[in-house]
Amino acid sequence: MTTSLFKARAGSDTWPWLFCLLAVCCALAVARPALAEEPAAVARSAETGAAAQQKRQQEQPLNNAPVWREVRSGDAHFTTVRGPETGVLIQSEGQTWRALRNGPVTLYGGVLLLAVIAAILAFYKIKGPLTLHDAPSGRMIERFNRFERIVHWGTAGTFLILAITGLAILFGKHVIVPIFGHTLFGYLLIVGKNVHNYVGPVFLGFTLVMIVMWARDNLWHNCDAEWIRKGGGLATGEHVPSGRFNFGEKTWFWIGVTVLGLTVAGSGLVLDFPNFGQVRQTMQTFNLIHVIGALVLLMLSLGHIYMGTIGAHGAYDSMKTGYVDETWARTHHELWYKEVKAGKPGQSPGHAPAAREVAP
Amino acid sequence: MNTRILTLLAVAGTLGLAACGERPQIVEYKQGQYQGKADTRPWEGPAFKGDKVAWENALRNRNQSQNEYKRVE
Amino acid sequence: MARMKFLCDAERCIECNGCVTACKNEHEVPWGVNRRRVVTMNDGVPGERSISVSCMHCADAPCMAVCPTDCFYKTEEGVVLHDKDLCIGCGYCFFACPFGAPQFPNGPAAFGARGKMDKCTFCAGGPEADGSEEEFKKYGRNRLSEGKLPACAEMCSTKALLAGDSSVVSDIFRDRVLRRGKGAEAWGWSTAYGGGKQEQTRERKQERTQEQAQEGKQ
Amino acid sequence: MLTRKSSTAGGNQRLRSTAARAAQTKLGDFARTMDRRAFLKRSGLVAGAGALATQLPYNMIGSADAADAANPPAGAGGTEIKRTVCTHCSVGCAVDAVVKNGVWVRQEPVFDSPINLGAHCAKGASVREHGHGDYRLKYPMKLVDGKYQKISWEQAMNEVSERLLKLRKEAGPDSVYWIGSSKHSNEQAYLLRKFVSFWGTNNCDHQARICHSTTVAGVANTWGYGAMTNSYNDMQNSKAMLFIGSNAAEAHPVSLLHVLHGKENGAKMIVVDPRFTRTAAKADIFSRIRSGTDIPFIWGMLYHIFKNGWEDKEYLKARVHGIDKVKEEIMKWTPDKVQDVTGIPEAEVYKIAETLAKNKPSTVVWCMGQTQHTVGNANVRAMCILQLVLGNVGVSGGGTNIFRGHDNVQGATDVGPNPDSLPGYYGLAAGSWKHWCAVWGVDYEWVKGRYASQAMMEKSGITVSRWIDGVLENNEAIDQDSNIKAVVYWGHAPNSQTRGLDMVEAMKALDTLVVIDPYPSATAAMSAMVRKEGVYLLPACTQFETSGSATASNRSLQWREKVIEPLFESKTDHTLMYAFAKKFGFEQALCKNIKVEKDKQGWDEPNVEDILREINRGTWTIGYTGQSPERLKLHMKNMHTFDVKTLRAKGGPCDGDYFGLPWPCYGSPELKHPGTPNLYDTSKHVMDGGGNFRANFGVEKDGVSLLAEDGSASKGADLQMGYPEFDHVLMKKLGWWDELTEDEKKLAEGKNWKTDRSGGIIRVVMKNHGCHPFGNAKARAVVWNFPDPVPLHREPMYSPRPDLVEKYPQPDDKKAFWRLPTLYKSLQTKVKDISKDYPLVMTSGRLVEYEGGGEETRSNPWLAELQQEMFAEVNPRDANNAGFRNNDYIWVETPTKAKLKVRAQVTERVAAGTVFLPFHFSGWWQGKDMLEYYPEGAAPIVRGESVNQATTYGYDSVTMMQETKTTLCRVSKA
Repeated sequence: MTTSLFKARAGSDTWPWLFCLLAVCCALAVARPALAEEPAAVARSAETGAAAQQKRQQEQPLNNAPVWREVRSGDAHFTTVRGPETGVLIQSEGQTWRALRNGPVTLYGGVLLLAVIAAILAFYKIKGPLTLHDAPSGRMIERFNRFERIVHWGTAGTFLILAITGLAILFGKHVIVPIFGHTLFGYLLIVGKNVHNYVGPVFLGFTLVMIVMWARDNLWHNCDAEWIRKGGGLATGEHVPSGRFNFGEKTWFWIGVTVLGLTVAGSGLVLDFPNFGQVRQTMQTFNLIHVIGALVLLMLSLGHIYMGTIGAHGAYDSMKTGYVDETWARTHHELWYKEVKAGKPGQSPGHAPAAREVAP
Repeated sequence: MNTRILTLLAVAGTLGLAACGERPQIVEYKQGQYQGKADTRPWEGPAFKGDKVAWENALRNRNQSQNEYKRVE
Repeated sequence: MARMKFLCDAERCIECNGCVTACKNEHEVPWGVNRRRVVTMNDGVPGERSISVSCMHCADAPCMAVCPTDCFYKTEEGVVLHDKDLCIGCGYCFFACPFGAPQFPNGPAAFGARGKMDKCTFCAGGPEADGSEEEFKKYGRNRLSEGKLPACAEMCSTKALLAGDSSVVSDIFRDRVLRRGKGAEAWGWSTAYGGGKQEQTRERKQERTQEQAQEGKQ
Repeated sequence: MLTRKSSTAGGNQRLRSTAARAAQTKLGDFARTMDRRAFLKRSGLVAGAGALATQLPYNMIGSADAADAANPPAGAGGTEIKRTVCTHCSVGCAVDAVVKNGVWVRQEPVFDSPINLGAHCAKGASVREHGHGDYRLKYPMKLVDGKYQKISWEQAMNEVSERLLKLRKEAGPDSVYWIGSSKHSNEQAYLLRKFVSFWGTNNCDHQARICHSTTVAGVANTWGYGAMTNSYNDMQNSKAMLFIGSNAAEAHPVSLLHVLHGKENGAKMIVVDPRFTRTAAKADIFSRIRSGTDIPFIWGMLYHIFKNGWEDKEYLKARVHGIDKVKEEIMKWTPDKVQDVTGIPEAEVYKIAETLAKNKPSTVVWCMGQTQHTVGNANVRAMCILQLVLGNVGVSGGGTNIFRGHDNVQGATDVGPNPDSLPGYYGLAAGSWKHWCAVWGVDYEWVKGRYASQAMMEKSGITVSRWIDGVLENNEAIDQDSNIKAVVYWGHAPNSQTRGLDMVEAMKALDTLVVIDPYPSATAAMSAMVRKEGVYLLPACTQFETSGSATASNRSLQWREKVIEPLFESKTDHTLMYAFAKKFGFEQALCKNIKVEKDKQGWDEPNVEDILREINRGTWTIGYTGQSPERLKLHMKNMHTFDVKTLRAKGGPCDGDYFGLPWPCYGSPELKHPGTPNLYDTSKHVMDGGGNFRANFGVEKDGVSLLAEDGSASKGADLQMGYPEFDHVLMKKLGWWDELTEDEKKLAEGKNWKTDRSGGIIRVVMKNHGCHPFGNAKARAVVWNFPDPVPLHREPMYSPRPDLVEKYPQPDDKKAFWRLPTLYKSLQTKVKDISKDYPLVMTSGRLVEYEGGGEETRSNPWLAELQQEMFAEVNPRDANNAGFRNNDYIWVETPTKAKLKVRAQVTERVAAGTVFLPFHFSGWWQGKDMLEYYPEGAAPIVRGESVNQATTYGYDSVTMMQETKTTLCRVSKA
């Protein structure tokens, strides 16, 4: 089992697929009881309602069975008290939500998160970082302009804030409370929750800009096929030519940033603005989507962070300064390097990359 | 060697963590067992000053006021 | 003694909202927060039944289970209380609660700024010293520590709402049911006091079979 | 489960309910928000510090003075417990008020009270708000150039009294109309009647006119006293109960404690109403009746009762007069006719009749659904006849349980400002005046001099339901010198009277309008809308800021302790009466036998206990004589000694007394009469609260004796036959005269039991001989002094059935009826076919959260939150026809051309063809919020259209009760 796990993680940015699969499984687990519940619910609704009670009352005074069934239907009844769903007597979905959130989501989410961290560390230990085969040329070319960097770090920063506060909300009482105690944790989380709620929409903003900004560079390119075939060369150390972004990065961009980022941010909005009249059931569903999505996103991001920092030499500098060494560019993104050298414009929105001499 | 140890560690960690699911922070209610946090108990307030029996009696009496049959018959 | 429970007798509840205002009065609950509410089913047609509902102080309280800061606790009398200092206003308890008991002073506000959760305390205050001003300002009055029961039940116009020691409450209710001859359903009890999760599901199943059996007989 | 909502497999019903739920929650955020601040907060437009502050733990507690209200440790110094009684309805629920340093901090249930056993409805559970009174009228105000301005009490008293005295001089005393209140204590209500008499007019009235005046007149004329015969508690003894025109669950919620207890023990509960009310929800049988067809329904039941021989023949023979004549009318109402007119199927009528006849004792309950009709007096008499035929009157568990409205409407009716009577139903005859002048210790001639003439002194005044016509009617057409030129609204809401459109016209035409009330009330807003000056608002205290007695519907008196000192600059009503009397120059006469003390601000305050003692000394007719303040206070202290079912004390200091000494409590307090729990109950000795029907209508009619048959006297009476009421002549004839003491003889000589101020006749008759001082006669099924001696069905003025109007028309118009010309047949004929344009029946009623005009309760945030908008209940069929949906704004229009903008509540509560509106709202006028017309800071929290803006013309042919329950309207989407 362990070996296959590691085999699957051959490509730096492919192994998160596995987690996507797991997420789907989780989603199915959510859906399954619901599907099972459906026919029963339908059968019940047929016999509920005033008419049934009226009939029952006539036949057997004081037999309120239809009313009691209706209580559990989750339908809204009459009440003079105003507020969200005040007319609902019992909403049983809350129990399901609680079971899923406190059960599999917290458990497997936590386990997997730790497992991913462990796996990455192990990978680092075993394989070490990707290094340049040739010596740096000392000539720098611009890989990310200022705007791109602002957007990236904006997204990354808000993401990290959200991740930390979000993890505290989900795992805090298991992990932090035993260390800090209730009071300190409570106060920290009051801040944390507000930060999470107000930073969330900012993250969405950055994410949207990022998607627009880099969508073009992340489109399918023929060279991607070879990259996939060779598993990115991660295991072999062979360098596979790729465009501005290699397929691993593209995967992160589409699955991580675009799909999961938007899912998590979007579901977050549903939870963040309950003032638009969402019912509890909606918010429960979106909470699960949010939490599962966020966990998967977090796991993917760990891979991305690894590759962007200690996983690949020079990658961090490219986002920090915006410039990469020509050797680095040739090694990792050969096609892009050639294009830049050829002066082909339009590699990044609005700015043609320009070469620059920088002391090594 | 290194790899094996790490693998084992990872497996052990994973299994070990499997117990961290829903830690039932408040277990099922059990009669007579205080499961709460620091809070004075109702009979420890200024009114009863710790006299639990008196408090229970007061409550029992009070409870019967909700039963009009006690007054009517 | 004293496992505290609420019971609403639907044969008696007339939707007068006395419990709602009694609670508002006793705890100075602000506009928009209703620790208790009365819901009427089949409104305006024969078969109409009203039920007063608030926090039921569940045996296996979902609010406690999902609270991110673990701000809830349960007293020896089975009353579910919470610590407002720890509450972050996330609304999870509201998602989880079957009865819609948790209330938020700001309502469903933008950016989730709901404010500190407020709910029925079974008139038992909070973690602060019993009868202190601090406790009153955060949670309302602590009637239990005065040897009194919740104001809503004590003031119920038809004594439909019962509150107190579960054995006394069920005795009172059973007595009435015997007089009526039928209709023993204690509203919400299986949901609230069904015990652990498994027990709860089992009980619900039992109820359903009982219902079906009853219907079969008819 | 989590995905169930998105699934469509559940079918239409599930989809609908989901949509409804979604719609509901949406509304919670948009349509329902109250103020701008709340809206901004919710929409997230207020961020930063404000948003953060709301997340502090303390923001829970709303009230600004919550800190003062902090929980005092039990038994700590500085807190007092004051026992008072809820001021919202006639059940009389006791309340323990916890007062700390003069602030009303808490409210505790009084489990000891045999009436409510600690129970409260929404209103009772929130009376402590009166201790805050945030929306009260806080100081005297005056309308200056269309805006209310604060003035001093001195200026207010000077200006008001100058204006009134000027009118008195120029237009006579009848030019001022005094509207008293059923929310006054007995003492205040009594003092107001006295005050008005010394002013020199009978133009005074109060809420009883428009709630149960027809009951009082109809029932009193049937058997003696016009009040609830039994008690709420006694309904526990009933085996069947018929609620007709009563929504007790919402209007008298705590009464349901006794009703449902009775039901639990086997009583059958029947509700007959045009609307499926909360009371109907608890009933075993519910029948939907067409509004305004009570008599055909009752006759329909009696038809079956007579047909099947279920009537109590012996009872009818021994104790009822004229039933044969009534039976003739009844037998005309064959089941098919009944079904056609009432809309109730024959089988249902039969079933109800059978249930009542076979489950005896059975009782009937009615409220304004019966009384507020042009045939109100006949409706209630038909109910009495039903109970007589079943032999249910004078029986525990039986009787006519007439639930009254306001907390002290019974007391105010008994001793308060009635236009047709001095306190105690003495009437206005010269003899009555002389009796009361003697009690008051004033010269009869002086009082006569205060009036325009002796004729005006003995002529009933204009009623509150018609004061507007007293202003607007041509002077030649009215039966007094001048039109009404000034109105003093002393604790009465204007929106409880019909024809609101005409009322603003009348307000416009007045010279002076004075509001004396804890709340500015809609009077302030309505008048500011049409006037520039001449309106004065004087802040009065609530009953929690003074002490005094109040009479619950079951005739029990309860003593209220003063809970708090008057709030703001408000004054108690009796203090104000004295202050005005001073200005008018008759304060000496007003308080001749009443001690006057200084209050904390140095105002003269008549002693409340002394006023009650004066009532005790004069009100012999209805037995308000035994309830001394001392006895009442003793009862309040020893509530726990009273039995809940019988209301009788078992041992203790009140041993043998009935709780609150329900009137009649005959004789002086020293006689120790226990009060009368159930009227006309022959199974008890008169000194145990027994009795029999009153001999009030002579001893014979058309050669037939009216006295009861032999053997139908109260238990242990020396006279076991019918006998007339006692006077000095009869006493002497019977040889009982010498049992009076010499002092008593002096006062009793030439007097009857009602005017014998010594109480000697009563003492001897009751204590020594076990007889009833008011005689022993038969109840009258035929009330020959009424326009319809036998109750006849008459279609409402505005009827949806033109065919029936022809068959059952209104009587002819009246020329001078309570001083005013009154239309009946001419108007009905004119509007006979108006149902073509206004096809829906419009009816009104109560909500549990509000009371009366609603100013007080709509200003109470705890209640206001529960009913935030005026609405109309419309059947889905009518709503679909008119093209609107639930929660839409709609227009309700009536033939008066009034238009009400209200929320639609589309519901099955009302049948197709009927629209129901609650009557507690005011503060909107024809679709417009009147906020700007209220004095600043004193507008009620919840404002809405008043249904009575739109109600139509129509008055009872005996008491001038207004028709509110049956008129016509149409609805359309706004």
